[in-house]
Amino acid sequence: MIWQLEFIILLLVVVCAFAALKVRDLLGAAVLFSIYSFLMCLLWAIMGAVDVAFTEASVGAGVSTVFFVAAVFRTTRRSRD
Amino acid sequence: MSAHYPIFLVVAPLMAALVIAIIARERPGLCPPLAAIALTASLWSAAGMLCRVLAEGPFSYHIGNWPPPMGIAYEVDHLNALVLVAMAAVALINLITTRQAVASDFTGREGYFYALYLLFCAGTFGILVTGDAFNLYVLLEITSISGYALVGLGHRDAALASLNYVFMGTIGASLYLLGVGYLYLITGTLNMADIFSILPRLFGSKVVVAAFVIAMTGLFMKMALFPLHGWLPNAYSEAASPVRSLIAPLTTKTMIYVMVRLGLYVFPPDFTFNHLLFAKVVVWVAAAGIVCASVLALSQTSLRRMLAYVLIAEVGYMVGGFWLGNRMAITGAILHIVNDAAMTLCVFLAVGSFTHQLRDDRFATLKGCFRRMPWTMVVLATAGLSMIGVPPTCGFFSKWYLIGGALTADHWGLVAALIFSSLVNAVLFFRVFEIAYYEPFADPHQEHRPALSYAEAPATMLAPMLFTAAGLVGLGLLTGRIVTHIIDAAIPAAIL
Amino acid sequence: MKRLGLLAVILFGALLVYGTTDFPDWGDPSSPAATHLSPYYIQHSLHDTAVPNIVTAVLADYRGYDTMFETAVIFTAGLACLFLLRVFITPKETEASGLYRHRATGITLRIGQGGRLPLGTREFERIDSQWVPYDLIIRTACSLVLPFIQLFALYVVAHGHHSPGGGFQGGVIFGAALILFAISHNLRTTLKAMPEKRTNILTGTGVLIYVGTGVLCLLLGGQFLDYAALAGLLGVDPVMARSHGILIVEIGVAIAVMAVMVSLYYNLASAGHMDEGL
Amino acid sequence: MTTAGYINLIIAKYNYWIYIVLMCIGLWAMIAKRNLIKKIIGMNILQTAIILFYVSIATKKGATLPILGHHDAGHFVDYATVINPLPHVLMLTAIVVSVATLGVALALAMKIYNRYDTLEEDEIHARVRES
Repeated sequence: MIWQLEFIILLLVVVCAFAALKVRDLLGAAVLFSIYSFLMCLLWAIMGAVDVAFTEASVGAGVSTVFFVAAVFRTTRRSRD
Repeated sequence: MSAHYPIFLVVAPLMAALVIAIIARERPGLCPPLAAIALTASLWSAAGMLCRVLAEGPFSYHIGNWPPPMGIAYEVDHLNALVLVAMAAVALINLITTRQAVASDFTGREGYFYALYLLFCAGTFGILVTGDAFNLYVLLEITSISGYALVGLGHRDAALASLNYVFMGTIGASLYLLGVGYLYLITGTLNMADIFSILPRLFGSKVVVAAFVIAMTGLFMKMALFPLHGWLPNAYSEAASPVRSLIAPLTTKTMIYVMVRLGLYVFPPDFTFNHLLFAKVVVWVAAAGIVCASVLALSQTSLRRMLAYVLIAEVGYMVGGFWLGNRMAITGAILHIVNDAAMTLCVFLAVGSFTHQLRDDRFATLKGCFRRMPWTMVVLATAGLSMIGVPPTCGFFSKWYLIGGALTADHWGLVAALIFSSLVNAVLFFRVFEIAYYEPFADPHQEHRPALSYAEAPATMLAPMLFTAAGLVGLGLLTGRIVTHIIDAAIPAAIL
Repeated sequence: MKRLGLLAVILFGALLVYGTTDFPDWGDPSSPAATHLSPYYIQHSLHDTAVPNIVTAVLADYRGYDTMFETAVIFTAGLACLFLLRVFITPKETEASGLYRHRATGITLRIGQGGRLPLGTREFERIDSQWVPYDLIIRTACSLVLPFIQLFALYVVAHGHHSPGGGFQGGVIFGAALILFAISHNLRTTLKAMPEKRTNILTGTGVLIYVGTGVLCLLLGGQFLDYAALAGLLGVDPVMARSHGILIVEIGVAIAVMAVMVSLYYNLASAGHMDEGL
Repeated sequence: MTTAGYINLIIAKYNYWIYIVLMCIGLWAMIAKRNLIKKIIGMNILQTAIILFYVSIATKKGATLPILGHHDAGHFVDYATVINPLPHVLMLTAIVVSVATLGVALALAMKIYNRYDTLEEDEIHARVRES
């Protein structure tokens, strides 16, 4: 474990979470949330939780994003906040 | 066979739900009987477990043959055996009564409805019987998710109410999960009995305090205690009537059971009631909640919204009674879990019968109902009298214990709130009776739908309703036995 | 409302910070969580179940009951989406509303409710309302990659005893492969390969395999989900029976999860109409 | 406590501080955001923050993955050298629950959009009041 690397990823996770909530385009928010999930997955892999990281990679960064995109596609991309 | 009752209780509805989901489109006619069989099996096992507990005392079931804390164990004692019998009976009676209403409200999706119904019941029974803190979270989620789906397909704004319920429910469940995480961090185990034996060594730790506050707040959110009640009125009034009479008796009452379980058997009672200021604050919050919810109930114009606020006040009764921390008040709170489940079922079944026959439940449409639907009104009147607290209905006895407990603790605020709420309930229900009895019948839909028959509900709906109403009186008459044989044994001897 | 929310969040954060100051240090091997219960799993799971991956052993055996309900939760979610979104109107065989493109000329026809196709359906193809031109690269690439993804998913399920992975991850990957197929081609082609009815049956069957294994153990005289009771049936010793029992339930989980992921995608992407997707 | 003490406290538990920040972000989004999809994203952030917390509990400094080799059979395994597997198991379940909740929430959001033609909470409430 290299703690500097972990620390940078932790900061990026927070930045991505903020960005996903701040961006006004919902498709962009879905993609940023996918990045957030993927960074989380890296973080857990670093911490030794390989099974959890594997699940998060397939569910959080994979299928969840598809669901978000599908929902945005069937509703609207516009968001006022 | 009888050794496997605890698992049978949960697995019977779960398996039936799976089978129903597979055959839902091809053979919808088979679904209701199958669901009824599964719930009868659950009720049978619950009753069997209560008998065994009364005869032999508490017992446990080790799933996968792993002794706790390595594996998950089901713990059956006086407390949950009593609540289980009540909940299983409520689920079965509601299933039988609402069959016609389901067919008309969920045309084409009855099969899926029954599958979700059974999953909801399986989750609820599991919550009541489990002895593992994390297992409880998983079961809580299965109950919640099926509940969201059932609420989401109701009246006009049901989807919005349901999404709101999703948000509040998820925050509540997440907080509970976080509280369990804190407990795991400090004790290293998830088994409730194991946590209970380790915690007394750790009273000073800030982690335990944080875990306690977080988990309890999560549960308060799930049970809709007054300032956190936002999801309940809309979710209950927008849900279709068969769903309403299922989740209204089961959801909040189950959460109150979990609170009692956590407060008495996971955190030591000494910690729960004396170690922190929390208990005293919660009693005052509950008292304020009872008053506010009662006042809000006065301002509603439809029966089901009014009842939703009455329910929030009832949650305040049980929470306030429990956190007083003396034996009499806790007896009242546990007794009220059972009684309130029965009363809520009864009153919502009557409302469901009105909405099924009249398609509306605003006060104006209830005019002349005593003449047109006499039996349904008898059921509503019994439930109303019980909610007001008139002897010999069961509502009187639990309120008696609650007020007695509040007097023992010298907590005049709660006494005043309880009496105020009884008076408001009297006003609310007598207003309904007055409209239904004295005002002449006027069908507001006469011009639009002359064909609509406006008569008594069919006998298949009426019979279980009357049985429930008789049950309210029966429970009231049995109060003495329930308290001495079951509830006394359910409360730890250390509580005076 | 916003102010009140911010206040609640700050109060909550303060409570969490208050609790955290008493936490054992991060990564401390002598913390209660690391010394009370988990050493048992680390030291005994290989001996008890013959599964080297401790997470799999705990997931499917020691806490197998949690996992059964986890599968039931995902089943409930699939059922809930179906219940909420699915529009149960089946158009008659001859009716064909929607957009059709003439293969030879590229002319698009819009056919309203109750309309029929002018010529035999061979000459026309149904297209989505937001039509995207046929993309050779994407379709070929996806078709090439798909078998390998599916093979990998099967490997993840089968190799869960020895490496990270297991029924849930494998099921999600298999489901994701089908979703990739649906995105690169279109929903109707996917529905022909994997009809909705089949996903519904597979969902229930997957969970039934899990619950059924538990009930089978019960019938063979053990406790619920006590795989050691299967020893006589499988013809192995109780430890290996636990290992095989874990594999059986993992397969059930994989089937259920795969079907639910596909079913969720069908319902979300087509808003319950099952005609056109992303 | 001295300044050095505080700095020590921060460094020794930095994972826990980040999880608190994420949890607050998620909760704030669920309370204060008006767009329903944004609220759902906030809900997921809240849930992943809890997973981060549990995974942080499980770590041990200098320990290896919770997968044993076959040569470990019959040996005594020192538990300080293997990461705690139990929180990982719990979190696998929690991830599944979060994706299940996500599916139902998105389905409900789509139903709401079909009915009110918007995803903004204030506009929806305005339409509810109109009707």
